[in-house]
Amino acid sequence: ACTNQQPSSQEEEPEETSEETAAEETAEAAEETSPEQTSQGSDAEIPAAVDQPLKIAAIMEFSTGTFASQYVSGLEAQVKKFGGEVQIYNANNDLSQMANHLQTAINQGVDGILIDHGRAEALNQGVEEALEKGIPVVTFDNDITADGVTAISQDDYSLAWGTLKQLAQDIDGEGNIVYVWAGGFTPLERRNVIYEAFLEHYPNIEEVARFGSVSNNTALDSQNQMEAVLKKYPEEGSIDAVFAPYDEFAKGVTRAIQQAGRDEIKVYGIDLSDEDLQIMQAENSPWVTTAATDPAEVAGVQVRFLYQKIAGEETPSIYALDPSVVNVSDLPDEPVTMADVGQHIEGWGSPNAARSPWMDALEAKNAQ
Amino acid sequence: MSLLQVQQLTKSFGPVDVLKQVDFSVEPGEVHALLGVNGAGKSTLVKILSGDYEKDDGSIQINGEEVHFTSPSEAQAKGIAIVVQEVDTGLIPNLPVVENLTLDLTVGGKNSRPISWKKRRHIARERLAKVNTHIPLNQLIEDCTLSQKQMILLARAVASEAKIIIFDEPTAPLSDHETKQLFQVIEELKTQGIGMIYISHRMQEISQIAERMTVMRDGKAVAVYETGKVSSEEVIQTMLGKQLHKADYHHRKISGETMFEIEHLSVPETGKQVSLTVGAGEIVGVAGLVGAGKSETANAIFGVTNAKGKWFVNGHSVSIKSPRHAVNAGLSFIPEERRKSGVLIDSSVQENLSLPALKSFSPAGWINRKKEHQSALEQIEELGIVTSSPKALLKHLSGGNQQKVSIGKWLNHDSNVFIFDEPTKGIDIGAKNDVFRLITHLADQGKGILYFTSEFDELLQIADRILVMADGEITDEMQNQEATEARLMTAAAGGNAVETVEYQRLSAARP
Amino acid sequence: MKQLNISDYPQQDLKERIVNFFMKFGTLLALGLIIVFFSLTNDQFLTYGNITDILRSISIVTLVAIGVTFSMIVGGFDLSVGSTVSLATVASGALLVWHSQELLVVLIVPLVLGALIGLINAFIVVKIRIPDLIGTLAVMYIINGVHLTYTKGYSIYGNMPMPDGSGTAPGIFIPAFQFIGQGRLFNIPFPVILMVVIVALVHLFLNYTRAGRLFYMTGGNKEAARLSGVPVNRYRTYAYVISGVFAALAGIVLAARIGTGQVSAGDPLLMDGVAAALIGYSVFGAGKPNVIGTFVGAIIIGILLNGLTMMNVPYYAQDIIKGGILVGALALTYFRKKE
Amino acid sequence: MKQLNISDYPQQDLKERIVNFFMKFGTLLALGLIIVFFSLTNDQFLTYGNITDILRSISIVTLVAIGVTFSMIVGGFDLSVGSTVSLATVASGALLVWHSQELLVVLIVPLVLGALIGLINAFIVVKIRIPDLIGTLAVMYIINGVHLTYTKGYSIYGNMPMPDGSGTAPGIFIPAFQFIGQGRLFNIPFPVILMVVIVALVHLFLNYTRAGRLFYMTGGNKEAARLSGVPVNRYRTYAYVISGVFAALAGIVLAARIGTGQVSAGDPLLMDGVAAALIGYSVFGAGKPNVIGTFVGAIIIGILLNGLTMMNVPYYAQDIIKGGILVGALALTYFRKKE
Ligand SMILES: Nc1ncnc2c1ncn2[C@@H]1O[C@H](COP(=O)(O)OP(=O)(O)OP(=O)(O)O)[C@@H](O)[C@H]1O
Ligand SMILES: Nc1ncnc2c1ncn2[C@@H]1O[C@H](COP(=O)(O)OP(=O)(O)OP(=O)(O)O)[C@@H](O)[C@H]1O
Ligand SMILES: [Mg+2]
Ligand SMILES: [Mg+2]
Repeated sequence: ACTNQQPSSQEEEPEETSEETAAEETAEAAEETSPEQTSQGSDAEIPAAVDQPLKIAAIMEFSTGTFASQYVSGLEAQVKKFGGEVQIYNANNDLSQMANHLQTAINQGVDGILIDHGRAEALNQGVEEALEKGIPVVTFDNDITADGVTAISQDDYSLAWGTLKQLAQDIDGEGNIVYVWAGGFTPLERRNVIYEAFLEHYPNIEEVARFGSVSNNTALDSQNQMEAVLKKYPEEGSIDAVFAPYDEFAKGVTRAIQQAGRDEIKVYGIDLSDEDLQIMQAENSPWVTTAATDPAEVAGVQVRFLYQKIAGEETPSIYALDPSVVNVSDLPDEPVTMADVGQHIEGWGSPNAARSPWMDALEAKNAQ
Repeated sequence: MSLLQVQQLTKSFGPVDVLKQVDFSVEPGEVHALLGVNGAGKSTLVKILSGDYEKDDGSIQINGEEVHFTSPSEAQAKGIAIVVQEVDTGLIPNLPVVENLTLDLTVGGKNSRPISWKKRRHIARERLAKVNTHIPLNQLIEDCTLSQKQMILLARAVASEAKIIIFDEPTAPLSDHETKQLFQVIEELKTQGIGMIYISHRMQEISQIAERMTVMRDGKAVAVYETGKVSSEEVIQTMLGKQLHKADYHHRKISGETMFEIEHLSVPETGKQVSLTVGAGEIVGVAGLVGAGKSETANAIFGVTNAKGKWFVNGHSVSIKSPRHAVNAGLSFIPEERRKSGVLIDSSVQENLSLPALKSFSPAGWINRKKEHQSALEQIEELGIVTSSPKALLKHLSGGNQQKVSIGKWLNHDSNVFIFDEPTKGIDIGAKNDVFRLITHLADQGKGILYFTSEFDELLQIADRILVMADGEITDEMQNQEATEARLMTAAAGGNAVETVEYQRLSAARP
Repeated sequence: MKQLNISDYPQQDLKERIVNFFMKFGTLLALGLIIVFFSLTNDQFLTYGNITDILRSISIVTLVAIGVTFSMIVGGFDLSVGSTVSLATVASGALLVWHSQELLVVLIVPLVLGALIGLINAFIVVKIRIPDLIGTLAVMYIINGVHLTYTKGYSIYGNMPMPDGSGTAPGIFIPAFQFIGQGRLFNIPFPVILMVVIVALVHLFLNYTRAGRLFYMTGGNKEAARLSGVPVNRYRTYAYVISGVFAALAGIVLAARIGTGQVSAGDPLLMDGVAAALIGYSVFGAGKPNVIGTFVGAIIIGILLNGLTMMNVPYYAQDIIKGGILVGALALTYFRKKE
Repeated sequence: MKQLNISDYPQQDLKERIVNFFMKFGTLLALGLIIVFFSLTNDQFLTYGNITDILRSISIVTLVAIGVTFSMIVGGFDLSVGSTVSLATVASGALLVWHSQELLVVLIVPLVLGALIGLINAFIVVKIRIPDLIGTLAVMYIINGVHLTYTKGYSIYGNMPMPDGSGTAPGIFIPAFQFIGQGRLFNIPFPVILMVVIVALVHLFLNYTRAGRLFYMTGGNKEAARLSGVPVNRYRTYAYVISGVFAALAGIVLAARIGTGQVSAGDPLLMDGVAAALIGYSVFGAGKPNVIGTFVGAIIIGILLNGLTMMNVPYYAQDIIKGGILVGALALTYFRKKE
């Protein structure tokens, strides 16, 4: 109902942004557009298209793990602030179900669609249909490249590189590491690309063991498997570090190391949640570094882009959130929650990304 | 006062009255035999006494005390033990002998102390010794022979210190030697004042050990006799409710051509060899007591079990390794256990009737349902099957009608030889006559009939020639005219039968 | 014709007739009520688009469930179908992407693999006589392992980097292949057409051909069928092979639908396939596996999923409803059955 | 005393004796070979630390498998154990973290829930007479839904932000609780002690108490057991309740071990539990469910996982080996069985 002028406004935009290839630049650009929009936009006048309870659909590939939970909370919080209603379609790791869900959402006639993970081949058809019907789409960590879609990502490549760089520095470019990995998941596969490059880059770092499986009980499986590896390398110093590019892996590995008393082995993870923070901040925790974006913030940015689209504003076709490398040493001694990680880690979260001036007004209005 | 006094006992299953106001009593130290044709209600009576079924009406008194059992354990508590007819319903197949022998200690034991298997083994050994048997205690029941199972049940009943012990056809699977041992045990029990109910079809045995006998017919206790004061003929006549006339048999003219022949068929379960011939249009009966190995032989002939031997149909040698081969060779088989292997009770009458000859209804693989339906209607008409429609499920038919279907399904098929195994089991007298009519009709068309049964009177009624089987082997052969109940019985009991040359030869050949 | 024996068919009293009615039509009634309920609560529910979407969403499950139905008809059970779907999905993906094969090869190889798995199952269940549930469970493990080992745990998508690091995969998911999962004929999704045609064919096959009848006879009473000359072991083997082939077909459609050779993609289909086939028992009071019932079962599951999702019921709460419907349908089938 | 009938007990020829030997000891032999192989390829395999680790890693599966064994002993099957584990894990997590309950409550409530699920299963299977596999499958769905609905899909950990946004949860996983999963007594992990004690107790219970034997009788021949005065339906009910309680216990240990009320954490345990119980059939040629066999089965699975991980074999290839071992063990049990 509210989107008829939207396609035209989008068509111009992508060409501009696509020239800015570097993710960081895009991010800056996006952040900078906000103040600009204030001047061009209508002194905080709320666009009619968004000034009503909108129905938003969030199509998720899976919702296991704390990252997903906090991402969902973030979505719900932001949409609620805007006075809308978000409906979560969880495909439970089933891509065809995800495609079905996308269709269902379109049939429902929702006002906007958010997609979390999934693959282009499975979703392209649905996304095109949505765009035809004038339903805007914003994706997260997905390879859809259709015109008119804004794709945000937490940039798995930088995530992996960030934490691996720290690992290499800490062990001084030399040593034995253990790698936890499983295929079949886009983010993990992307992180693996960087890992392979990393091994090439540091020839003195050797992978001595690799294991991993993603199940409903990933952390426990990882723990059991790490125990076996620790038993295989019982001498102190035979393993220097573990690269666990998924926090469920990292949790299990950390527990195994702690219980074996092998505190000399450090864990380098990816992702961060309240639970992860607790584990990392525990005394003598082997998990020293993680690279992450704030899931709630990812969700917030995604929702705001969608609202901008609905409001008919221009949005970039790609936007990569800046991941941060969180070292335990940078955190204070007292327990920290996700909400205040930003106070200690520079660049954590970018609360003003994709924020239009009217959004404050809209939030204020709906807060009443 | 009697040990057990049953008065006016009544029981029905649905619309069928199985027991009609039965009076019955047992004195201490007495063996009281129960006689009656198949289906007379003997097992039902004793199942009520042992708490398996609940009575509908009437009274049961033990030592003058009125009892009403709703479960087997209540009967056990009142001192009634039973050696059941179907041994497998009394034993746990995947548990060892020792445990099955001491089942009562597990079920009824009161103390909560741990089980001592050493003690149990000791008890089990003692119990077996009481019945003069030895069976490896750790052997699983599923690896036991039928007679071993029977002895275990016996040992358990004897050990139960019951006041009343019921034996339901205990000797059916036992050898002569084991039967003697059983009788010794029974004599011993008599001296202890234990009352016993003894069901058997073997007149000899009954006159040997029973004090009194009650004859049942059609759910009623029709007479009580004291043994020795009555002739076997009289008892049999009371049992059947009529004089047994061979007059029922009409001599039929048989061409003399051999239709079907088997030579040296080794039956795996019995370990014996069988040879026989069937002429065209001839009804050959195979008589034998329950457990003689008739079903095993019939199964082997039809290729159900992997038996070795030679088959000839119309003089041509055929190889039969599976029922499929047998069907293709023109054999038809009406097995004993109708519900288990004869018909498909969850399928319709029509589907059952068309099964063996399905090919003829589906020349191109596509079933001509009209033709199938039409043919089923004809069959139903011809065989007099009572059913609401050809589409009715077979399980909704009465037993006799199910049996007619089990036979009828072969009539579409181009068979030359029909093998019947106890075709009248569980069917009423009317249906029985229908079945006989059918069999005779088939024979009149020139088919060869092989008829296995333990109901000797049936053979006297329809068989042209009778073979007698005992312990898996054919021990006697006679034309219908030569046959008498007594001769059949002696031959079937195996003991002092006129042993055939073949029998001796085979026995000698055995290791 | 003989007269009806009255005592065999006693006059049914009202209560009994109601019970019988529910046993026969309870499931369909439930389906009807579900549809009415959803269309009242959501005006988008009964649109053409949504109906075809529901049908498309169940097409894969239905194919799996038909295979399961075959194994159930012969009195068996096949737990390996989910992993067979995964294997077929991965196989067609690998053929397209890693080996740039043409359409025919991409269709035939997975189907042959499915048939092969069926043969293995049959060998284990029919020949070695390991109970079906356990035997096919073991096969499920093995096939899961095989397909993951083959891909080294990677999912397969167009022009992916090769798992062994040897550059980029040469092939893509060609449009002709994707058509199987995503195309439309006369504005009807192709998988829906495929599903409906197959349901109809299988229904005809099972009810009007000799072979179909013999499948039922084998399952109805193995011993009696064998004694009537039916080669029961051969038909049991066929059933497992058919089950494998249908699972493989489902895997192909799945791969075409998602455009990815997703590892372990078939796992969730097992439970839904079995559930659909079981719900099918109660349709028209059949009391036995039947393909129309299976189809209805799949539709019920699909409609529930679609409608509940539209109503914003979280997916996990949907499991409760799915379980409840299953128990209800089964209670209809079994509660009145005496021993 | 009667003479042994020679033809009844034919002299076993060498081949038959070898076959019998393998049927009896094949599984243990395989276990032995596996151990020898791993200790040759890796000198760390047979260390005290590794052995206790293996035992600790199987402790949870073993508890689940014991429950499954009970349901199998009475001739049933319980597919809902995995979801019961999940529910118990979440329940103990929620009691600790959301409601700051004390240890006793945290232990008792999940066990009661497990017993309740057992009763539901028994009602469905014993009373409504829905076949065990299908009935417990439906219950599995329902429980999965219930526990996910309860937590809204969140996992539960100490001082987590509440899912409804009402601030931070008050409780944590208290050390006394964590001890159950992570503690050590005399340098032996507590769950290992728990497991060994329970295996021993259950073994004694099943073999040396009247009740234990009645379970076996019920499963061996329901009809004969009934005629011997065993209240078979009561024992079948007990078995499902025990199965539920053991699954709940496994859930508690799991929660204590991972320090989280992880949703769906129990799902993978179902298959491994069933596999362990089935492998157990073949141990000592028992041919029936037995707790020592189940324990051996769990050890085989645990050792395979540990040893293969040490050898750097990917987890998915391990599935192939697991499936192969299962088929092998089952073939030992079933191949020679006639009928
Ligand atoms: N559970 C039952 N339901 C229906 N009818 C039954 C049942 N049990 C027995 N009958 C019928 O009751 C009648 C008597 O059976 P019963 O077993 O008592 O006979 P019997 O005298 O022991 O015969 P046999 O000598 O063959 O053992 C038979 O017609 C039988 O079909
Ligand atoms: N379950 C069994 N275990 C061991 N041996 C058996 C078993 N059943 C039968 N037998 C053997 O096979 C022989 C024949 O048994 P069966 O009762 O089938 O004979 P039958 O002549 O067909 O009797 P029926 O009149 O009951 O049909 C018996 O002597 C017995 O030794
Ligand atoms: Mg009887
Ligand atoms: Mg017989």
